Amino acid sequence: MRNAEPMKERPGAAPAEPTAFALELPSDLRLIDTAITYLVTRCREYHFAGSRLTLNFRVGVAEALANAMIYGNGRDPSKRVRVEVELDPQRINVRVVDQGKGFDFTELRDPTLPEHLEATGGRGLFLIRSLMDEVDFNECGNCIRLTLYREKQQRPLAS
Amino acid sequence: MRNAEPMKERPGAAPAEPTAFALELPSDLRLIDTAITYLVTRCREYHFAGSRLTLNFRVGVAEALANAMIYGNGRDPSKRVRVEVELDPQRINVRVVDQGKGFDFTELRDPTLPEHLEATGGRGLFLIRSLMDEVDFNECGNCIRLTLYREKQQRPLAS
Amino acid sequence: MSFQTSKQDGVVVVDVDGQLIVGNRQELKQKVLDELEGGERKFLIDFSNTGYIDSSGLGVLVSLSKKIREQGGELRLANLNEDLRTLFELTKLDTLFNIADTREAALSGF
Amino acid sequence: MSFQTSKQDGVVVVDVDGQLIVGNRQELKQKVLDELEGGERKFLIDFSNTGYIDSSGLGVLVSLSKKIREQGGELRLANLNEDLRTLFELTKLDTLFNIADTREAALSGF
Ligand SMILES: Nc1ncnc2c1ncn2[C@@H]1O[C@H](COP(=O)(O)OP(=O)(O)O)[C@@H](O)[C@H]1O
Ligand SMILES: Nc1ncnc2c1ncn2[C@@H]1O[C@H](COP(=O)(O)OP(=O)(O)O)[C@@H](O)[C@H]1O
Repeated sequence: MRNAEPMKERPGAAPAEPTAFALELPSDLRLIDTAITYLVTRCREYHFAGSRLTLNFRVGVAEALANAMIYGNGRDPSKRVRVEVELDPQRINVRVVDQGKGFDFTELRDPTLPEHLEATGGRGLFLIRSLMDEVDFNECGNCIRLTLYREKQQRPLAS
Repeated sequence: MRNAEPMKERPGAAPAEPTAFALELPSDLRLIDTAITYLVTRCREYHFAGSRLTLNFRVGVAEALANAMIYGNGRDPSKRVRVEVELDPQRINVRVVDQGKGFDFTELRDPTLPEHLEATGGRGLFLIRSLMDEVDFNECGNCIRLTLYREKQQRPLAS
Repeated sequence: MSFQTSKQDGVVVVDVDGQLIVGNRQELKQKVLDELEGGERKFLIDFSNTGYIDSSGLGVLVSLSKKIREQGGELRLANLNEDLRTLFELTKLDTLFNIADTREAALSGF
Repeated sequence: MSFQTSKQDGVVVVDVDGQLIVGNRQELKQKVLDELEGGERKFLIDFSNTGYIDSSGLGVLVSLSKKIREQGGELRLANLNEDLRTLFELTKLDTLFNIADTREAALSGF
């Protein structure tokens, strides 16, 4: 790829300029895939690629959008979800904000325990935490911040 | 359609409850068709139909979005366009707001004059005015309000 | 996004074209439940053309699998790409489902 | 959205599948200009499968028509549905273009 050009860094190196953009969407579940497709296109243009984009980013952000629309905004299409994205050569930063009251994000069960394995729900936040490198909430819990690094990070022993 | 139900009004009558929703998009021209498709879906679910939807609404709103992204926001993807929609049984109301300085919307040439017919540009606002029933700007011109009635309106003689 | 159903060797095969996510999972659920109601007992979902699956998509697979088992049937999965495999492993759902590499492998074992 | 090009009776026929709008008009323009560069002179754009056209789409048609005429060629349009016809009438561009009802009618007249 781009063999003809002199290469300062590895192939597919990201452009140097950080960039940021934002979307605001009505709480309509049909918009999740549309939004994800657009976000992935933008990240790809910024030279993010591979499983980190097609699995970690896509699923992690889709879960956050779904939770914001369903639980945060109670599926009320007049309520909006705001998505803020920052891209720099090292990482993607996504903030998803809903118009809800938030929730207690400290009490989360482990869906991989045998007694929960056949549950039909309860895997959303688990997937977000598994797929993203950093996950923070604001105090009340109606705003989630997700960070995904370009390269797989060494996970700290205690998460 | 819906023959089994007792019908208070004509077939395809709109639901009585007015509804409103909003979107905010980065200035990326690829998003225009995505947004239009979604807006048309919502209007269709609200029982708008026919040429008023597939021609007047689609083209009129697409022009407003394009102008907001291109002229208002100078194609800067970090700048956003806000779309606010109100639906009621009689009409669709759309406001498109950009982050630009606005413009003098009183000086517009007529693209149908023979001397302009072969111009490659200058038809956007003309189409908006031709296709929409009401068009207003805020004072500076970075916010356009478009109204389309369900049924064709009698145009006032002086517009 | 669409779900194509076909019948092969007595098995109802569903192709998931696009994503299986919260926005469209009801459609898959309804399709499979209709077939179950109609007497079908062997089901195979083929993910060859699937982009991604979210937690709701996984949930619907768990729920369908349970409902089919209750009727004495079985739900198998096939053609998960690397991303989808990782997803099933992360959630340990790879232990719950019969996952075949190919459609043929899934069909021949039924 | 896509633009399919084919050659029929010495005419380059372009099918506009989807919308012809500000987001994709450059693609159509480039396709036609490449053919013009390659020596083609007769062009037909078929709108059978076109959803809508915006002012930028109309602009690109005007610009292509001019460039083709300058090279001694001609651009014709065919299969405009009612909405698209209204659009050309509103802008009076129906007076600028040779618009045929069907592809056959457009081709036979060239
Ligand atoms: N944005 C949010 N606002 C309010 N509550 C939330 C939000 N996100 C998650 N939750 C709560 O956390 C719970 C667990 O969510 P999740 O792990 O995604 O599983 P599931 O969606 O299957 O319940 C939800 O049931 C909900 O009560
Ligand atoms: N939202 C806007 N902000 C600033 N200027 C605008 C805006 N919308 C339109 N304009 C101005 O009005 C002019 C005419 O627009 P339009 O009729 O759509 O034709 P065209 O886009 O082909 O120039 C534009 O060239 C631009 O200068």
